[in-house]
Amino acid sequence: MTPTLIVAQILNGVQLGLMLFLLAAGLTLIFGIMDMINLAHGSLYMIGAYLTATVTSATGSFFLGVGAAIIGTALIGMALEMSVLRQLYKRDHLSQVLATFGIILIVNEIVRMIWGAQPVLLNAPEVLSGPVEIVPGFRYPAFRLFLIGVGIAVALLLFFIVNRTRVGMWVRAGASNREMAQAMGVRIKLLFTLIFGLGAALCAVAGALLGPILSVQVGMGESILILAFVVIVIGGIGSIKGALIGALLVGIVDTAGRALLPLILRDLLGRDAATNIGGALASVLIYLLMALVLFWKPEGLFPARS
Amino acid sequence: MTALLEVRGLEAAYGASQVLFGVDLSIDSGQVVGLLGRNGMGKTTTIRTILGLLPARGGEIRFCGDRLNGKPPESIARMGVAVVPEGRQIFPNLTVRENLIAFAANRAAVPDPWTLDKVYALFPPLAARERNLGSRLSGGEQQMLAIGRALMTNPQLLILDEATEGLAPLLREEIWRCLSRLKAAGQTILVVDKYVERLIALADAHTILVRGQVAWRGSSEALSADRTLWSRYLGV
Amino acid sequence: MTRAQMLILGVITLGLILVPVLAANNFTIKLFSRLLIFALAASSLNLVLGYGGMVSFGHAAYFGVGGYVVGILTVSGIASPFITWTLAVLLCALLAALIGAISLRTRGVYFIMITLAFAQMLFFVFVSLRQYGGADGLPIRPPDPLRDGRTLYYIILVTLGICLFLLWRIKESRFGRAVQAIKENESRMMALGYPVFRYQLVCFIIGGALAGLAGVLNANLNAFISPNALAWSQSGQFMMMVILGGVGRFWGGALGAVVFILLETWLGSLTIHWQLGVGAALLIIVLFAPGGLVGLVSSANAWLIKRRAAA
Amino acid sequence: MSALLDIQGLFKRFGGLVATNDCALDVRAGELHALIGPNGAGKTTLIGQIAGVIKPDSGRIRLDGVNITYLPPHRRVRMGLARTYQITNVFKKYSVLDNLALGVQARDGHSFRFWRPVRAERHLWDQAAEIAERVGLGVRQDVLAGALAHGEQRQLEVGLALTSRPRLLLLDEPLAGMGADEAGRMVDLIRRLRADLTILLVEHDMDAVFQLADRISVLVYGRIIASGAPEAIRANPDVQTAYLGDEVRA
Amino acid sequence: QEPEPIKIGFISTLSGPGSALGVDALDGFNLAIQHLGGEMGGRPVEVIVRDDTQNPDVGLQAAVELLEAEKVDFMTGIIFSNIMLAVGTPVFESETFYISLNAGPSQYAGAGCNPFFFNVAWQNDNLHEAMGKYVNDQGFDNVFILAPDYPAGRDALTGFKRFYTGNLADEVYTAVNQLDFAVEIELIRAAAPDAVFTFQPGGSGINFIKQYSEAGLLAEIPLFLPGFSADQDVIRAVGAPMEGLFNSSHWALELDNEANVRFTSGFALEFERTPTIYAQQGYDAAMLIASAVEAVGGDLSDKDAVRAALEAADFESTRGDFAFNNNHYPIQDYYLRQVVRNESGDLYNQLIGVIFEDHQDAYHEQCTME
Ligand SMILES: Nc1ncnc2c1ncn2[C@@H]1O[C@H](COP(=O)(O)OP(=O)(O)OP(=O)(O)O)[C@@H](O)[C@H]1O
Ligand SMILES: Nc1ncnc2c1ncn2[C@@H]1O[C@H](COP(=O)(O)OP(=O)(O)OP(=O)(O)O)[C@@H](O)[C@H]1O
Ligand SMILES: [Mg+2]
Ligand SMILES: [Mg+2]
Repeated sequence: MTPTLIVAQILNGVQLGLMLFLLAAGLTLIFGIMDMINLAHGSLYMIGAYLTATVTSATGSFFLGVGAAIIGTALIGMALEMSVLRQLYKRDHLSQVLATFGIILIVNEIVRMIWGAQPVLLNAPEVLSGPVEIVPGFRYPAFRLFLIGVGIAVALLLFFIVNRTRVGMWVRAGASNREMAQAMGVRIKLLFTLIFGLGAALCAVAGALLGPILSVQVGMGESILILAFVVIVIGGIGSIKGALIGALLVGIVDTAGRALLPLILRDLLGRDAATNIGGALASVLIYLLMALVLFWKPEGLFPARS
Repeated sequence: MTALLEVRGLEAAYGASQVLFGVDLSIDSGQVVGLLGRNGMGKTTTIRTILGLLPARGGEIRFCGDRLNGKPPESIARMGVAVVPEGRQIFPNLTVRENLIAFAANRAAVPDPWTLDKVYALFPPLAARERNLGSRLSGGEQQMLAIGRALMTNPQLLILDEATEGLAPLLREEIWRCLSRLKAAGQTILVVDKYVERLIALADAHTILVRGQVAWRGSSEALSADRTLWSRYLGV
Repeated sequence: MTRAQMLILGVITLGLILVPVLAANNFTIKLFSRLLIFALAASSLNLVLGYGGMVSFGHAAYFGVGGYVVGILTVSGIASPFITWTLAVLLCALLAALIGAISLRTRGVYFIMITLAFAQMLFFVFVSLRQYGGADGLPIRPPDPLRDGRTLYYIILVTLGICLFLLWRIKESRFGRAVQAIKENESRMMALGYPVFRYQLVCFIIGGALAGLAGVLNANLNAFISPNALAWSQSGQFMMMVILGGVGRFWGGALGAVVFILLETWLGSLTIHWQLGVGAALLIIVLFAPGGLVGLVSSANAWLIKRRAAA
Repeated sequence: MSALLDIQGLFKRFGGLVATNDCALDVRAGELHALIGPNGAGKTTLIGQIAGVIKPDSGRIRLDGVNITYLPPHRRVRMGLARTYQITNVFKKYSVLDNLALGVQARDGHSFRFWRPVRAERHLWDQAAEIAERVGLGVRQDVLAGALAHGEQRQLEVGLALTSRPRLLLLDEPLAGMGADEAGRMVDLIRRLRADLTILLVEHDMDAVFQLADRISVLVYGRIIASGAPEAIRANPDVQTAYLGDEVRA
Repeated sequence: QEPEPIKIGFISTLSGPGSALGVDALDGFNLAIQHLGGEMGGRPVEVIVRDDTQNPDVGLQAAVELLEAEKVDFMTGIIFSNIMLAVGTPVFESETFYISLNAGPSQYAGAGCNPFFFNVAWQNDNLHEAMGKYVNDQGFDNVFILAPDYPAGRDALTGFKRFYTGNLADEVYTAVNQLDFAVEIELIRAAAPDAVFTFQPGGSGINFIKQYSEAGLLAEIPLFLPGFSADQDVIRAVGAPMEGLFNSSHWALELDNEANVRFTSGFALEFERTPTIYAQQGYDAAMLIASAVEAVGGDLSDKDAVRAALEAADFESTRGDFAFNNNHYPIQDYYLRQVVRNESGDLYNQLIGVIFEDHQDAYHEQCTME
């Protein structure tokens, strides 16, 4: 392996991690802090991607598309919270799972009725569509670099909001004891709605940024949702820091597994055997990682409360 | 003197079982009132209804002349009512410091408001545990935190529901001293507590509840003079 | 059980016995076979999830492994149901013991996710087993008597009957009550001197073994097994069935499974947008029937009784 | 009298905080030993270590001469140790009798029974009813625990602890939140129990402590600063400055 | 009196990520029924549609229902091989004809071929074989190949290697349903091959092309694909980066025959989009069934007669000449196509030339049809 390949793969791991972080952050906010398992998070991600695609193709500007998607998805998220999800806060996790799974099905079908079953077109903006030469001889896709930048910025912003602002404290207080927070003067309904909007906006950012790399299609939220859950569980629920570390861990382990495992196995077992089991092993790796982390730390790496 | 809090004919219930049957209660500005009664007579329920945590089935609650009935708890809190609730209800996932500063306010623009430093001075153990999560405090420390948290909102009306429960004797005395100082500073307070002697020393007037109804009302002098009240209504 | 409940149970049992006689075609028999198999699988999850309070998101692992044991043994020439079924159930119990022993260190959502992790690992193992069909799955030729839909139906019916009776007894037994109390208040049970971990593990193992048995029946019914049987979506579906039917209600698993499958089948034959209907149904159930369908039935029943008393 | 519970050199740190600091304590068989001390002194932490839910960093705990420092909680229960919680901890959705039956069943030891319906096991229910009677909940047997008044829940809490037929009972603030009459009832209950039990009582209600205790130990900053008969403790100037203040001096 | 309808069971992937393919196949199939005037051999046609949700178990349930409850005369529609393999057993046992409009597993092409199974599309390996031959003929001799780690993926690379004899830069298997190929793309960059061949179905294929282009490799290392990885659905989702890509197919939009003109213009008119091969295969499947029903005069009771009529493949295929091999898989030409822009600037697959003429699959000799 050449050094450039190693650096490129590390960047890939970081980028995959940050990508997952965008989703996991919203999920951990809603799940950890509001104690609500929201499977429909993946649907908001999908809506964000579709809105970006639609507005981008209508206006010709990707960034306009992203902006519109963020606003649109946040509004849809808040509407969803006010109409349905609000009823679920007091319910147990299982009811939340069932109800939000129902929402996934509904949203999928609605999206399919509006946009059709085929994937829709969404490409990276012209300026970012090619590779950039970081140092002579080393090129990396510009859009993925952009993604890394956005991921870091969002992470910093979230850290600040949740850990350093009074709003962050209110949210955490409201999550642990809603009634008492109200009695202390926190306008809890409004607050949760806003937080939900923030989570939805993060989904839209993730959808808009991942859309051009992955494809924009019905059901795109489900598979990635599981990964996002893996991330927040590894990191410890409710912790933005945990989500970030968990996301990076998953990203890097997954990347390393796919990049290195076949090589290692090839040395150990020979080419044929390596291609035979390499794939399965690489797929198992992140689940193995999660199981190991939980075995060692049953509440994840950075549990927010215990 | 105007009545800061005026409760008339208050009725409340948990589901089908009615608990309050027409409670009257009035607190003037600057006054300290004790609410007494045996276990389960409806003291906490009265407080919860005033705070808007439980809907009033009947009667009327007025604060500074405004009707509170039907208002959500957060609005009532923002009008200047703060509570030290039964069972402390500390936010376990906030640190001690965060529990204190998250809700700090001075809406009535009190000239010499409560600050973090003043609360820490009142309860030194809190200062030492500043960065601990609320869930990691001993029972007594949580109680101090609950009082501190309420003071930090600089309320017009402070409600204490069994605020000395679980406190060591020294600290309990400290709380009583603190309440007298608050009173001296003009704070209006509604207190529920089981230490009748201390309450008599502190409060101006008392209301005794029996099964959700007012059984007796009167001044501290009257209560301390008539020991039969104690044994009849309070089981002392 | 009250008299009325006995009566209803009796009528349902009789109806189920008569299904092959009255069925217009094989499809009906197969559909009912399937309903019964999933009723068993969902009931086994209900033991773990509803009574034991352990939200396993990897329950399909046992369902799939049970099926694969039958499949792999059958293609290797060992077709005798006595051997394959016993081995399958034992292996699933063993698997549940292993997974449970590790997973039970965690609680809450962490437990959900670690059970999922193990199921996913197994999923990928079967995907990579190329000699047994890999991702494409493995067609199985069940031994002759089981190839007759009617015979198989009765075998399934009897199996389900036995298992439900077993579950009923377990629920009312000392063990069952201990497990339920652990769900209610774990730290208290520990303080009372219960070895909580052991109880939960045994409950988890029973659930896994029964799910494995359901998987065995399923493989025989479909004459086919694929990694899909242990995919996370299958685990999710089992969970949906239990929640839909009523968590921790004895008939919750069975009723949820039946309604879920019938709803899917029925809506699927009406429109290709059938998922919209299923989604809406789930949402409505959660919002308006917190105890699931069984809860709905019993509160409707209570209301009727009250009204009759009033009249 | 011999020491039923014997603690020596116990340490427990939470981060930088030493919650139990070289603590030594002995509770003699048959006595009611009260443990008092300021808030945050480490009383609950100490009880937790004796019950086995908190693992000490170092030191030794012996019950009747047997080293139990590293035994899991349920094994300690079987050796005759039971506790109540500072915050009421009962099975809220179960009736009083169901609560107690669970406790009786635990002591019975044969809980891996899968077949026989519990309803048919008369002796479980008889014993549960007996304990309900003993803690004064005889007439409230069929009420859901969650619907009991606070004081009654505490009584149930004690009842649950009794189901294991303990030799040593750990009571953590049993009087918390009780009015005068409820407290009086609880004090009576404890007094009755002490006839056949050894009790370690943590309580801030000094009236009750001085009424009930044979011996008192005072815990300050995780360390026992004084131990002895109630009068000696009351008179001890260190205890007065650290804990009692003028409430009891008066 | 109205004669009994011909019942055709259509099981396909109509929801979920793979649904684009199933929906196209169904549209093509329905278009053909419409062109047939809704009848075959004088009998009206009833198409009963079921969604397999890309799950073999669900497909199996649907098949049992269609076979046992609806007693369909023909079955068709399945896109994915794994679902085909699950559904095959009950279909063949009930002696119902299955006309595959896409799935072409090798199991049914060799020793496991079946008198009741007909494939009107291709055998899974064929398009890969064609690409292997083309890449080989073009003189590339250091090719990087990759595919997902499941049977169809492994068959794809085997098929490619059957006709490609040069050196392999590397052979990589990716995860099934993988979405992000950044890792593999860096491996390709590092290996510096002179061409890349990959088979990635559905969404994975779309993503691979996008990411390959974004990494700047499309301009440097040519990418070759089987036809279904570069079809109209993929073009729609990927857009501009597709321009210039080569791919292999058994059919092309501009094939000049009457049936194809009727199909392509009819499809564009009806559905306002350019048809994919799935639509084309759906169309041909319906036409094949119709030809057989006509041949037996609408009387389906004699299964041998129906089989003989199907084997004759006496229908006007949109791909021109069409014949069945002994294993009921097609003997047909395979073309090279390239994605280019038409006059109005839209991307489409242009026919470049023929790679194979009358090509047969590699398994037909093992088929005895017993
Ligand atoms: N959540 C509830 N649901 C049903 N009944 C309740 C609930 N909370 C309290 N009660 C009942 O309402 C009555 C009054 O209770 P409340 O808590 O107001 O009494 P209290 O005077 O504050 O007693 P204490 O001194 O024990 O705190 C009691 O009989 C109690 O059992
Ligand atoms: N899990 C924990 N993590 C960190 N600190 C803790 C933890 N548990 C307790 N503490 C601290 O240890 C000290 C002792 O707590 P403990 O609960 O034992 O006190 P206590 O003597 O029971 O007090 P009280 O009379 O107020 O109940 C307290 O300062 C508390 O903040
Ligand atoms: Mg109260
Ligand atoms: Mg304590």
